[in-house]
Amino acid sequence: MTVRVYIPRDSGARSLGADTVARAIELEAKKRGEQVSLVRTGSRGLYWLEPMVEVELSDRRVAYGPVNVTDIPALFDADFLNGGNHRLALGRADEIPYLKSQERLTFSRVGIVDPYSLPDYISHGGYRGLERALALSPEQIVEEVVVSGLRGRGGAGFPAGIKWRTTLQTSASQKYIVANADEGDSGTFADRMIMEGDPFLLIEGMTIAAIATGATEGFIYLRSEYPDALHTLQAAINAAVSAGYLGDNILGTGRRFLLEVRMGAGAYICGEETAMLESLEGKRGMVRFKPPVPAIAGLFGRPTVINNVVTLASVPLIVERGGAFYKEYGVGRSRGTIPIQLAGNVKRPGLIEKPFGITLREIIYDYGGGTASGRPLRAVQVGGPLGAYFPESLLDQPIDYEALAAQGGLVGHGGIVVFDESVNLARQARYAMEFCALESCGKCTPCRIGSTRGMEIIDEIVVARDGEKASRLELLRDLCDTMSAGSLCALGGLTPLPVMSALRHFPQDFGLPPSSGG
Amino acid sequence: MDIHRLVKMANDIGSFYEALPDRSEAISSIATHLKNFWEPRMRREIIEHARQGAEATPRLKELVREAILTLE
Amino acid sequence: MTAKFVWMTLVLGREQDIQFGLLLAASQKWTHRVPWMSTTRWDKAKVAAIAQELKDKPGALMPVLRRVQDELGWVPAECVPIVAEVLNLSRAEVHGVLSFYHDFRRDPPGRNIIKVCRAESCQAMGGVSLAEHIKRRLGCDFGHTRGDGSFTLEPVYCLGNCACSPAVVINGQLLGRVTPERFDAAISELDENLL
Amino acid sequence: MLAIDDKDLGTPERKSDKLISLEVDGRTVEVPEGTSVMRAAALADIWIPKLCASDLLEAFGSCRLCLVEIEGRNGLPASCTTLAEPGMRVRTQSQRLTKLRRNVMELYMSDHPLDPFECKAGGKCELHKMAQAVGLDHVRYSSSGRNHLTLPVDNSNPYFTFDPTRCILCSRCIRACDERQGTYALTIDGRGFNSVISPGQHQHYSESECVSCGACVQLCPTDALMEKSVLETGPAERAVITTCGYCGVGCSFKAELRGDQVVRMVPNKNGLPNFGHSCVKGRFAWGYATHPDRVRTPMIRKRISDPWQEVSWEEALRYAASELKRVQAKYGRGSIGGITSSRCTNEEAYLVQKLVRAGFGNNNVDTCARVCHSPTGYGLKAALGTPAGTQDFDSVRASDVIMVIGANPTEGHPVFASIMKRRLREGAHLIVVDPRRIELVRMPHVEADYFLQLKPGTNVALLNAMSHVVVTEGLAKEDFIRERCDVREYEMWREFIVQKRNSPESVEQTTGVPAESIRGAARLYAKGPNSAIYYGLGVTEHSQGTTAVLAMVNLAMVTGNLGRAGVGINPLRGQNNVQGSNDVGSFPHEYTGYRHVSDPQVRAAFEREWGVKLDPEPGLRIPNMFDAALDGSFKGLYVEGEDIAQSDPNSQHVAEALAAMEIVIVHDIFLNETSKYAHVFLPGSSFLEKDGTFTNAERRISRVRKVLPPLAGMEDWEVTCALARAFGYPMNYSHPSEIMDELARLTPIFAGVSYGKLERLGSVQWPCNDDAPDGTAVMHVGQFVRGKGRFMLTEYIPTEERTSPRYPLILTTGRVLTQYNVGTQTRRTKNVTWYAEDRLEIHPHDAEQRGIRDNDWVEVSSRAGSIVLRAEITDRMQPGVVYTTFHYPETGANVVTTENSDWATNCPEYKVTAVQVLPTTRRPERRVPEPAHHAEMSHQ
Repeated sequence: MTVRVYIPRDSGARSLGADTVARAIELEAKKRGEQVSLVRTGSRGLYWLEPMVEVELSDRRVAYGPVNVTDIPALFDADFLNGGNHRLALGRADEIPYLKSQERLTFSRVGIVDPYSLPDYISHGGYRGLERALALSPEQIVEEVVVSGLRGRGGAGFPAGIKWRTTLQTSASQKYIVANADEGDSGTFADRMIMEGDPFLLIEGMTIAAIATGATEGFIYLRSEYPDALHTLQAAINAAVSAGYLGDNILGTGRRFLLEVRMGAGAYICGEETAMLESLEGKRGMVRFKPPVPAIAGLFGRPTVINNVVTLASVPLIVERGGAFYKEYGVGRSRGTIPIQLAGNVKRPGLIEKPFGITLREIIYDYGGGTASGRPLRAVQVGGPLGAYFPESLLDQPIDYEALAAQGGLVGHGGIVVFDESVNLARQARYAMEFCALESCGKCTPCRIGSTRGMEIIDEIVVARDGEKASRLELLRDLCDTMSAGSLCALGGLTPLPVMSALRHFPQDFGLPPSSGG
Repeated sequence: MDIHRLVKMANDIGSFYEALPDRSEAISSIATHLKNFWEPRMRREIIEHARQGAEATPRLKELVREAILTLE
Repeated sequence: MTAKFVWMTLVLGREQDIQFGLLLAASQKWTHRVPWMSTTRWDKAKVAAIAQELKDKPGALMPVLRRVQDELGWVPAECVPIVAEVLNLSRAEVHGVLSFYHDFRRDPPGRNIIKVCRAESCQAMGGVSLAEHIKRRLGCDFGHTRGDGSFTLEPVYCLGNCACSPAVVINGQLLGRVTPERFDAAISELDENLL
Repeated sequence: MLAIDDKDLGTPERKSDKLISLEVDGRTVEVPEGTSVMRAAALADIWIPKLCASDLLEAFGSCRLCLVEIEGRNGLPASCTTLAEPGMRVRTQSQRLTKLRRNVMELYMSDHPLDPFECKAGGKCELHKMAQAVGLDHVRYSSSGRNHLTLPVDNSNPYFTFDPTRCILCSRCIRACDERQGTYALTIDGRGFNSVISPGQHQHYSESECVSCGACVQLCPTDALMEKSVLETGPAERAVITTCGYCGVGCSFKAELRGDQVVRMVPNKNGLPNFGHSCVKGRFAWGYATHPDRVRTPMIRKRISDPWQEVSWEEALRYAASELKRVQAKYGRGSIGGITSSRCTNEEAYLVQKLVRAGFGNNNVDTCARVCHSPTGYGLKAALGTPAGTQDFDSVRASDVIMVIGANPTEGHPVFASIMKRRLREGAHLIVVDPRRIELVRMPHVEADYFLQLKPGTNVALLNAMSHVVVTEGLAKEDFIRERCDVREYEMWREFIVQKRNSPESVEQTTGVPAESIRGAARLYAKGPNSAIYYGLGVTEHSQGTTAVLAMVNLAMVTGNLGRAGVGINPLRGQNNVQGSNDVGSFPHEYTGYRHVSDPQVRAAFEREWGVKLDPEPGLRIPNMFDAALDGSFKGLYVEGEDIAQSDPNSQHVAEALAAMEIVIVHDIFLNETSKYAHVFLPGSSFLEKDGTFTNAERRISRVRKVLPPLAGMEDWEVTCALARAFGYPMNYSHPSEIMDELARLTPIFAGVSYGKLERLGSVQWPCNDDAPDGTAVMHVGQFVRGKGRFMLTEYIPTEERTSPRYPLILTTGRVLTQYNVGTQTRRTKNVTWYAEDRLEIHPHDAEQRGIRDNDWVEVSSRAGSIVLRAEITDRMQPGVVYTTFHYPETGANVVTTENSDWATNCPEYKVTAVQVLPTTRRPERRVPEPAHHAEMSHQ
């Protein structure tokens, strides 16, 4: 009897040797005359357990991990193909507490299905959203998304349904759907996991968006740092085209939607939607001013829906189950679930999909298990390089757009990076400015010149004598004010967040008395 | 004046109006053109040449010669 | 020639794995092509053909430059007029795009390309000292190619492997949880012909 | 920098019927929908600080100085990119805004010399003005920070410098190059703080695609891009609005002066037709006006073999007049005549024809339009009733299909080309008909839908075939034709045009253009809905020039493309005042306003005004003058402003004719080829030294204003008056405005024109009279000027100039952007940097057959003569056709051109000469200056 064994081909798992493990299992099985069928999946997101190998038994999948090639003979010896016990045995995969306690709506298939298999996708409930969408009018689809309360998961948190409605109501000979897959924030990898682990979900979400808004062409703007995602997406698009889920006549309904993946080329700013449009048009990724909003005048001047990968991936379920279903999750104006990506110095990094409202502390301690180094946690950056640094004392913040904003922070793309006590926040503040300087498109003055001046002033503050510190600090505050009030886009506009939060919460790192940061 | 040049100029004008299906319209158009645009000494010389007959060289197109003769 | 793909197992850092890893990596279908390794000169006709092939795509310039770099390993300045002509753009426009994106190399890279993530998650996991170590080990700074052409060291800001920080890419292969020792082991495994 | 007294409203004008009312700083403003808050504020005289915005460019939103507060809105929106909305309440001043603006300026100045005394623009650049405006007096950032202050200065352009240390990356230069000029020569190298403005591939300006139109320099808000003339002379103190002295676009300029010295010429941003744009000639190539070659004293000589003798004005004029009288007494009243020029003002040309008609008592006056656009006048008048272009230039912005035939706008009419290219980028379709692949066929962001590369001399066959397609495929606009055209003539023409010999298939061989392309182009043109034709000398300078003009009229009428914006038939006139010199009666058969000399009523009016009896018979045309001179009946000539010996065809013939005359008076700013045959030389005044008007190709009359005193003491109109008086005909005006008044009195189409009105309106397009007091942009609206439009039969008759085994190639001619006509002006400027000699363009195949390599000296021989020049091998040419410019007298391109001419107007057939081209050891008679890089190499 052939045993089905699941091993992620997720690039994170691969970076830890998943390919080698897979090959080793094949070789060992051959050697032992065992019939093994390997299925390469996405990652369940339990990265501290990667490479995690799952074996399919009659009624369950049992997991082992993290598996090293040297463990493989022993695993065979322990009869892991029949769920045998071994020190790496984790039991039922879906019973692992880290996973079991999550509420996976968007990531329900990631790590379970073969991302290359359209039948697998369909048999796990894929394309039901599209089927329902095809039975609805565009207005009805949009209404479901509006009702769901889904907000852009890329960082801006703008209600997706409103965007769609604008595009639907703008008449044009050509409209576009663009998936923002330029996931550049450090500490984030949810988009990548979907594209590598459940690419049809993104394709389905985009197709629904197209049908809802009257768009006939779509682009996935993918950052070049994700070569594996390019392969999966392309394979999935080809499969969807062959099966009639994409193309000139979607499932025989006469609707048209063509989809193409476009690679970025190493520019964080192209995650900003207007810079992304410039890049898609084959230009320098310079930010455009708004209005006009892309929903009215976007790619090549045509109405364009731009949504982040996770946003689009949330759509099929919303349309399948109804907006009201999705709206049940979450708190306040933050509805639904958010895939939180936990990274940095943390014992159990990974992906945690939970409804909005979960606190940072729950994420970092209950899921993450505290720092990887075992040293005390000192700071947490929430929401990527433009997100605030919070001290331990603020970890009871719920993850909620409004609540974090009230603390001078942001949800961003849901990335959380944990630092232990070895971190120096003046250095992190300087790095925030440095990153802005590195990635600034250079269009607006506050960002182009300000970020470089910001690095210089922070350097000066750190070494300044007491008498000079105050004037330098005032200049830094002025600069941050100029950047946040004067910048054209969020890169320059939000860079002051990490800087000012570091100064507020960790003044001693700048050589200032503990209370002076405020 | 150089009669070769004058005859060529007149024939060029004739070539344009030759296309008109009505011959008398063509003749009057050529004559009007010559009258409106040719300086008197040019007209004098071409008329003199036309008077010498159809065979005089350089040869005027017949249509043109007829038109010129109406200028007298 | 496949040695450059091998150090997949090296992340595990056990000597006995290395030989095994070599064998396995050779059969991987997930290896990344690094064709510029064999390209010393570039071919104008090839560049023109790439541009011709892609010119009807909307916003074709990015895909064209991407493909040129994939084929040649870099984008020589002399390509610019060729691409501009085919796409009916000015040379300035092509140059502007080429110089905007950090991915596009305007000089030929070394035989091995090492990318090191310098973003926050990796910083939190010792990425800064790892980067210092790598600079010393390779003998060249970020954004530079070593004089002997053996290595190009490029900074990169997030590889999406933050749950496995710190991360490094060696000749297209992503590595997680990299330590100085593991990095050194991986480098020492690179094919001597390429060093 | 913009011209010194220009105000900039920040964002371009928007037109809308819907007006929006908003409040800015408590003032209520009403603006058209689509207007920015910044512009609305400026219209209320509230000037919001700005650096990256200009009303010549679309909003960009990068400098962040123009942030404002808007009631009920979060944040501080940029006023340049925020559109006015009804009821909006805007605050442009607050403590918050003041602080923010000062802090932004502080960032700028942290990478810039703060001291206005270090500013090359004398602290008058916008950057320093803004620093003052926001009250920035010191920079808190450390001076040791990263900066761009050590970047090298680019001096490679002959006319301006680029100093990147002074650049603030506002991208106004790039946007000017893209949006206004359409050349896309500039970009940014790198990004973020490392950004540097980059011509081409981060090269010197001279190595980039830059065409030196000057738009970037004009729009630079700092001293980063500066005219070298300003750096040398210092900032201007005052400006005079005048009109360019080059091509028929007739751009409005501000001549900026410091003391009595011209500092620079800047396009007048409020002037038409150029809306503040310029080209390399008008913007920079004005230095010839003070070139040492300028003749400053009148000269005479008895025989042309004698040396010139400098004399007083009185003596020169007395001698000239007495000689003219002597000749006239000896050889008859018709033995003398005059030639006016398209380089002269309307008033000057008017006086010359008046001198001839009223003073000399004959009609022997002609103008250089004879050799360029006379078929336009004849054809358009015959078919439509007015010998002028039907549209204003701006009309092209409403065109859906643009057909360019026999014209090369990007070289010959660059400012109009920029407007046209903008329209093409917006999506209009383009048909190019030309034997040579001109730039417009394919250049960044412009690509012709159809390029019909026809054989020289086959325009008529091609145009007929297009009409054939329209009629036979049922694309004719029958309603338009029935209503607007003479139906009997239409039926006759219809019968003619549908004949098989006019089908695309039949003319495929003749024209060399595939029938399918002709059909496609015809369908596209017919589909429109607004299709416009622009044409140049490639249409007129043929033995069938007039026929081709008529064939275009037929095509436009049959498709209903006349009488509204976006359509029409539009000649691109070569020189600034071709239209005007024709309008004011320079042709031998007609008075001002195109009225025939034989018309008794018109003549009577002139006789009354001028107080003399006038000759009712047409006078001699230029080529007839030469013939009559050789014949012995034409012996005296007054030539103002034209170098006929160089610019007229068959130079040998012209030279013999001039030599046969007894008195030749040349009135010009430089000695030239014609003055070699002159007995009197009267020094002329350049366009900077006199008052008057020019009329451009769209019938726009614009003022020429005296910027400098005339170098030789007299303006040209004064010289003609003095010559008339010396001749015995009284001519007394105190100012050219009086000449215009007389012209207006005598000419219905000018009846409403006066200097006062020009002062008020800036410029005016004729007809301007009681029916159209502010002038007329588009003609033939509702009905044609002549009543019914005329379809005329346009039989294709091949030129007699044929290739033969001895002369197997066809030579055609044209010009380049940086040079102008015979080069009199441009050769005396730094424009020679770009084009130092005429070249013979030849297809690789023809070159290969003859063993000609690039840069080889070749001899071009025709039935008329031969010349020597260097070859340039290029696939712009089709096999069998070669091409040259005629900018350098050393080349003498007209040595080879023949005496064939247009049947109706005698416009020479410059565009078709059968030649042979062979490698040669001969060199041009006068040495052609070596291009700069060759010269450098020769020193080694």
